[in-house]
Amino acid sequence: MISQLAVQGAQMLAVLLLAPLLIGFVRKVKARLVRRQGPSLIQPYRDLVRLMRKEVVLADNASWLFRVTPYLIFAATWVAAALVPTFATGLEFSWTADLIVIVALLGSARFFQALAGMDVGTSFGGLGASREVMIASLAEPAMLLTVFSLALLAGATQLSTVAAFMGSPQVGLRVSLGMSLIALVMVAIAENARIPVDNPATHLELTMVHEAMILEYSGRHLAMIELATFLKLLLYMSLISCVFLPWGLDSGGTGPKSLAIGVATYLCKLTVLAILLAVFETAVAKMRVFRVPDFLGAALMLALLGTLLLFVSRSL
Amino acid sequence: MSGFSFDAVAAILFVPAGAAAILAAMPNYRMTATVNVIASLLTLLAALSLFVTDRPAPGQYLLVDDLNIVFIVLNTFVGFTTSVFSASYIAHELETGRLTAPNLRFYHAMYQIMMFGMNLAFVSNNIGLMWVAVELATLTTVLMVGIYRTHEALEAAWKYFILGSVGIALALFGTILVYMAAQPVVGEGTNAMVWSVLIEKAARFDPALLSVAFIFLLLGYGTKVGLAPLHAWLPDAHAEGPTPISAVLSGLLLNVALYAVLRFKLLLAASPQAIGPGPLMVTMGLTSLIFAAFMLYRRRDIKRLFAYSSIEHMGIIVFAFGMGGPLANFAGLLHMVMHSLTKSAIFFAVGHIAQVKGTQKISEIRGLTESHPGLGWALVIGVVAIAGLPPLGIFMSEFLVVSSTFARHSWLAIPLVLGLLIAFGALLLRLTGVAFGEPRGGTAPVEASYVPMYSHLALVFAAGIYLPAPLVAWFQHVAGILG
Amino acid sequence: MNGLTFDIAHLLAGSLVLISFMMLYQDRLFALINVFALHAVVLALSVAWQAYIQDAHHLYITAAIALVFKAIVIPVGLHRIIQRLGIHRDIETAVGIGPTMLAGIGLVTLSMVLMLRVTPEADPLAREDLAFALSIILLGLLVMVTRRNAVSQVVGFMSLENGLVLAATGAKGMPLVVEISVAFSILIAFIVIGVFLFRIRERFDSVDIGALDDYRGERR
Amino acid sequence: MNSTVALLLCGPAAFLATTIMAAGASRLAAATRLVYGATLVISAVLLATAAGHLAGNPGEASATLPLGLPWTGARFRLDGLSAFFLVVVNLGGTITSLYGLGYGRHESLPHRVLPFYPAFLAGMNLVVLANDAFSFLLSWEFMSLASWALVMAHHRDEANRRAGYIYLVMASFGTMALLLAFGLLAGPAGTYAFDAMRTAHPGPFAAGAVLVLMLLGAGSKAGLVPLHAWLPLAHPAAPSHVSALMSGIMTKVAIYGFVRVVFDLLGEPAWWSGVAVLLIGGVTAVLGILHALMEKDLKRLLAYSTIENIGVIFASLGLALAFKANGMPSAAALAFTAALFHVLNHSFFKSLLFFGAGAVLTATGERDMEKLGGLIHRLPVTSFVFLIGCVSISALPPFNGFASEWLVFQAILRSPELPQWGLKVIVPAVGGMLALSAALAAACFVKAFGITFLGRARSAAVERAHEVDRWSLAAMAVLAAFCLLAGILPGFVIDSLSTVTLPLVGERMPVQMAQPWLSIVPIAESRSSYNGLLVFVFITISASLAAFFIHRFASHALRRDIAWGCGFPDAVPAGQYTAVSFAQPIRRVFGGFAFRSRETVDMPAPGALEPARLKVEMHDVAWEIFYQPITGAIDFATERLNHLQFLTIRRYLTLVFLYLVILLLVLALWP
Repeated sequence: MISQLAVQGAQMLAVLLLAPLLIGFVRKVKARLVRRQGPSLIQPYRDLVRLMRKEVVLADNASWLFRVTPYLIFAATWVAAALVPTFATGLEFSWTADLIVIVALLGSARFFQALAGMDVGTSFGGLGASREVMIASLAEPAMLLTVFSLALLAGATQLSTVAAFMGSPQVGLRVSLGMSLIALVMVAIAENARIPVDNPATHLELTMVHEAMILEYSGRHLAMIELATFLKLLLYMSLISCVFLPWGLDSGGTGPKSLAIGVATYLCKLTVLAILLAVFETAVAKMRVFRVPDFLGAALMLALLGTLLLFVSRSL
Repeated sequence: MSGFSFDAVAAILFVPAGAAAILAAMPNYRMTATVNVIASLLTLLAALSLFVTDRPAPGQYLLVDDLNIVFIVLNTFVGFTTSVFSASYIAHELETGRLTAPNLRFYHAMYQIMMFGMNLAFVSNNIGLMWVAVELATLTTVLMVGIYRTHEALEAAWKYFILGSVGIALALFGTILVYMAAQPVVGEGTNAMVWSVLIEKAARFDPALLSVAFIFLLLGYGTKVGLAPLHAWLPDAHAEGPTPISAVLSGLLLNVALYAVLRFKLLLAASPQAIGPGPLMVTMGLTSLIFAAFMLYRRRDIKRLFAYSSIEHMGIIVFAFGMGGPLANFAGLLHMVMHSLTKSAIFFAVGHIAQVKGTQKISEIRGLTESHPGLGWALVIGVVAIAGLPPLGIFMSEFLVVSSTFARHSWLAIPLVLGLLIAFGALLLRLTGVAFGEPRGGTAPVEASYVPMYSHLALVFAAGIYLPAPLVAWFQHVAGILG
Repeated sequence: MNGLTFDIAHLLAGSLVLISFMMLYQDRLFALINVFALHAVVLALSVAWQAYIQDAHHLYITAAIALVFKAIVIPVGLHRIIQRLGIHRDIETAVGIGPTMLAGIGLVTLSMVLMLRVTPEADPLAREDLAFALSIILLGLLVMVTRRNAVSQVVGFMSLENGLVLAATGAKGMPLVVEISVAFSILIAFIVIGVFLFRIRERFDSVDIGALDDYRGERR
Repeated sequence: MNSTVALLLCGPAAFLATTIMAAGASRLAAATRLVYGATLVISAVLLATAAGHLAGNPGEASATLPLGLPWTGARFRLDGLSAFFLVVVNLGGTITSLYGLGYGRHESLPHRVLPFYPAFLAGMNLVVLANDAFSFLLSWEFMSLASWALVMAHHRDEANRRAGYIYLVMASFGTMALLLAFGLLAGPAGTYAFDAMRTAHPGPFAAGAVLVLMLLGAGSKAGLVPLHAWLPLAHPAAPSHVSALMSGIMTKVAIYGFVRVVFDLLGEPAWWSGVAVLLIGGVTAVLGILHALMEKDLKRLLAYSTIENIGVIFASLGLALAFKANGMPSAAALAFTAALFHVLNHSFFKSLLFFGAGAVLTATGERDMEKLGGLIHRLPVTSFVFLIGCVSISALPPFNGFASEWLVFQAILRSPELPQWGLKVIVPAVGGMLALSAALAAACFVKAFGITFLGRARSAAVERAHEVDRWSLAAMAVLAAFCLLAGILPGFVIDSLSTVTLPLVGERMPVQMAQPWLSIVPIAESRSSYNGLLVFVFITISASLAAFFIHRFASHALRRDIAWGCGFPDAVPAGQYTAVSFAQPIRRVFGGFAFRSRETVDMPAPGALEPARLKVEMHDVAWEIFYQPITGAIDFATERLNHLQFLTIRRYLTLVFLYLVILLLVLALWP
């Protein structure tokens, strides 16, 4: 019991600490790919700390909602991230929520972010919010359908169960799995505002989505939101890794050795995924906002196709 | 005892006749109105006394049985309330000078003669006598429709008169044919025209001859019922005559003709080889219903609007009786009673409305519920009732008709329902315009007689949620008779 | 019954139908009225004959009414009206004579077929009477619907009603015949008076509904 | 005569008495308080009774009054289903009356609202209690009539009159459909009592016909596409608390009618009935929310979102049907519970949102979102509870909307066990539709709240706005609390629903309150579980932790300054995103097929002075496909037939003559 709690807490802290590092790593790799030196790996931590120290400049008519939102976003994202098995399944509180809930938690984070974007009443906030919800309105169903197909395979939406199942030999190589993997990746890219859907580094108002919503934020508020963004990326990566690369996961309470293995493998997975992401981002160019629906529509179709295939193959 | 009860029947006939004579002689119009009311009241009481007293044995000319007692009581009751309404209505007409005192004397006398004719038609046990009575009632109403002497009133009266006369002729030929059919069995003489005799022996009549007879009777009396395509006289007669007459036409005269049709339907039903009257009546009923439903949309004269709705409801009733069976017949009877009460109530309201607004054009009447709440809400309730919405009486009958029809012949229920919906749409459209919105037209306070219309509506409402057991048993019995 | 009585009754009834045809043929008012007078006379004869063979004496009254009222009074009255209204020159058929005649023949056949089919066991006299009566009624209606002019429509209606009287008298021992014929005479009187009083020249066809609409806003 | 039922029947009677009193006294100053107070008490009593029955579960009780159809009598019956819907109805009634106590004072024409409001409540209660076809339809139509009168309350407005007209016509269309359905169930003998219908099982064809007719009848009242046309017109037209009743409660009564007939009276369903209901539900959900997204009138937006939720409910009812037809009671129980749970939830947050809209209306006199904005500063409390309503209806944890949608998804995940291929293909597609509609709902309510309450004021009316009275605030707060409670303690609701599901689908969901930490486990913990309470706790804890740390270690400095307007010094409020522009990206994505929408920009030549214009044209496809042809046909027919009013007497005579000849011919040719 205690050890379980410890593991749980450890994981929560781990994700919190790991997230900025991951971002730093991605940036570093990207920089190197384009032959730049790039900031150091711990630059994100520095940024956060500096933001914490800075004063907050608040728009005149910003309401209480504007000030509460960062904490809500952070909390929702953190809880969601904590529920995804990183290096160990069967954690103490894993049953509080399943995949659907995780999706929904991210959804509520987005909900409040969009509201905050509209609170100040500049055109950018509205622009970002409206584009964000448009993207979300396609990304969420795609995500849910992916969840469906996983759940149909594993017979559960419970992430630990799913992970355990995917680790077990009875999953052969399946077309539908491939489809949902691709769909999930596309959704992940969209959700994390990465190229080609959005550019995390841009500040050209007309092209940006996520940045436009948080344009008015500064200081500690911005720090919270940034941290939440980092967490989100980590969350998706660990999700993909624990579902599609379910090797070396500690199944809970099997002693420090397997835990160590779990941690090690987890870190390797993250590295691989980060590098892949970086390569992908440097390889492709950002697309126009109104191409995004086609992109996500493709994801949606893929996910639906995967689910349908499963439904049909179930009866064979 | 039986002697007294015969007096009851006699009273039903002679009170109106006598009153007519007196009224024709009276100079003072206020008096005539009162006398008219009193006479109608007396007739009503006489009719009611039929319940308590035992009935006379059917004679050669007169008959009181379960079927016609419904009609008699309804007839005298609506006759009475209408006379009350007409008292206040006519007073106003006199002030505005549309009618003169001599007109009035004539009007009231005619009113009583008409009541006499209708009562006679109901109690007559002799198909010849019944024919004469119906003709009498028709002629009197013709004269009253034309009473305003305006161009269009004369038009309407004339149209009514000609079409009515042809109807009368056809009905007479049908009657003769029935006699011909009966004569070989019953033997010559009056007996071959006595209803109670005919119905006993009908099984042995020549079915083919009866069938031809029925066609003529259906067309002849159907003209009076206002079934499409024989309806042409009805809308104009309703629209151009004095409103009390419109109320009486819709509420009573149509029933008289309907009663005649029913009598002969029984006769035909009694002889199995003859053509079934059902299909004919169902067809005519549906035709009238759907036709009237469509016609409701383009009406601009409020009285013509409700005249067409009368055609529609007659269609429903004839349809129900044509369907036959305990449920449908029960529904038909109920619907007939409810329609008489509701429609006359509506005409009471419309009459006053037309008086205060000084027009019958629907487009010039707006926002009644605001300018004249009493009349406006009465109209709303009336239309809601006539459109067959609960908790008012007509809903129950329509409920029974539609559901039983759908269970028996689904494909018949579809046009029925469509017709009802189309008619509903039209009525509600007009009601929305008239009763709501920015008030328009005269806003003068009205000295209306609310008692008749609201008492009718109260009855309809009560019947919608509660039918007293004896009434039900009685209706069911009559429905049984109707087969 | 012996053949003679039957033949005479048959002859009279048949000639009534014939005269109805003649009416269909007329297109001038005066001629039409004269033919109708003839119609009434023949009707009176046949009613009288019925009264004789059924020895039902009240029928003589009917015959008398027919003779006096329809054969004399009404035609004269109508002549007056026509002169008063100055419409004696009107050609007033709405449908051509030829089609009308054809329709009339069709109607007569229809009524024959119908009546002879449905009255197999009624006594032959009654059958004939009924068949003829029906055809007269239908022809009368035909006159009414093919004529534009009020007067000629009155005539049509009256011939229709002659058919009724014929049927009524043909029906053995039918009560109320007299009353009915009286009632009808009153009815017709009303109509004639109506035509006369309201100056209804051509009310039947060119009824001034337009005016009606203007007053009552019924026009779309 | 069972005492509980007797008590429950006294309720409507009391309502009607209130109606009469209101009709008499409606012009008095105190009338408002009197009426709403009375209805508050009455519905509270009814609520307590029904809830007691639902909790105590003493089986069913019935009573017969010598009213209505003579040989059937007015029969009433109280079982789990009706008890649950009584709770829904009277909970709504109670809180709406509470709201009315305050809101009613701003009513300009009380004498056109007060008499009909109790009648409306009475009608809804009676529908749920009725146990024979006649009383059911009578109460049903009475309900429609009362609500119609309420829609017509502000009758001087042309739009309201039109709304009322379309509403009542559609309502009586629905009644006719129900009437036919009952006709089939009753059979030629006319056994209109529900008990008799229950025992008599109609043939497959009749059963199918009944299902279709119920979809038409109940569906038109509930607002299924394409029968929804009246709903977005009528619901907003009524005074806001009545809109809340119509949208939040009356649509549920319609669902009760559907469930009562299809699940209870009709016996065993056919598997394809599930397909039909599922498809209609899914399509309704998506189209409803898309319409809502395009709206800029706050109350119309809420009405359209009602359509979406009805779609969700029907979809999961369809699932329940499919499971029931295939003999999978446990799965059926899951889907059915999900549906009922969503019924309850929607009644909560939709009433809450309409109350909020009413409050905005009273404070600013505006329903058009383009003229609102920045109200969060003027109406702090209202905006807070409205926000909670938005979060709940957007199906976000830990609020109640999410709990029920989660159950629906769980039910969908049971569907691969279904044998029929049709269902196999349909169900995931519908699942996708529901997911899509959930996401769009979130977008829609970001817009609703963001445009109305956030940003800067778009009109002077907003500047003058003041927080509304206590009664209204209390009512809204209560509902907000319910939304949270139902969200974090869903197990309680689910367990109390077992009384309903057991008799109707022959199974119940496993007991939830026994689970550790009050989490809900529809099938098995290894499979899926959700614990709203813990999620709530975690979020609160971590949020406050974060806040604490920030407070402890980060700087507190804060400066107010003007917002960054891309270099423009003082951005005017008009420069904000509007409702329409907010919806533009989504319109670009979905508008093409949903509304056949087209955008045309006419950009003036460089140097030209006239402004550039963006024209957007959108079509209500359902209206154009289904309604315009009908009206066109009627118009054509009336046009043609109307000539018959203007014939001459000779022509009329010809008609009679021809009719006679035809009949005679028929007779002559009769064999």
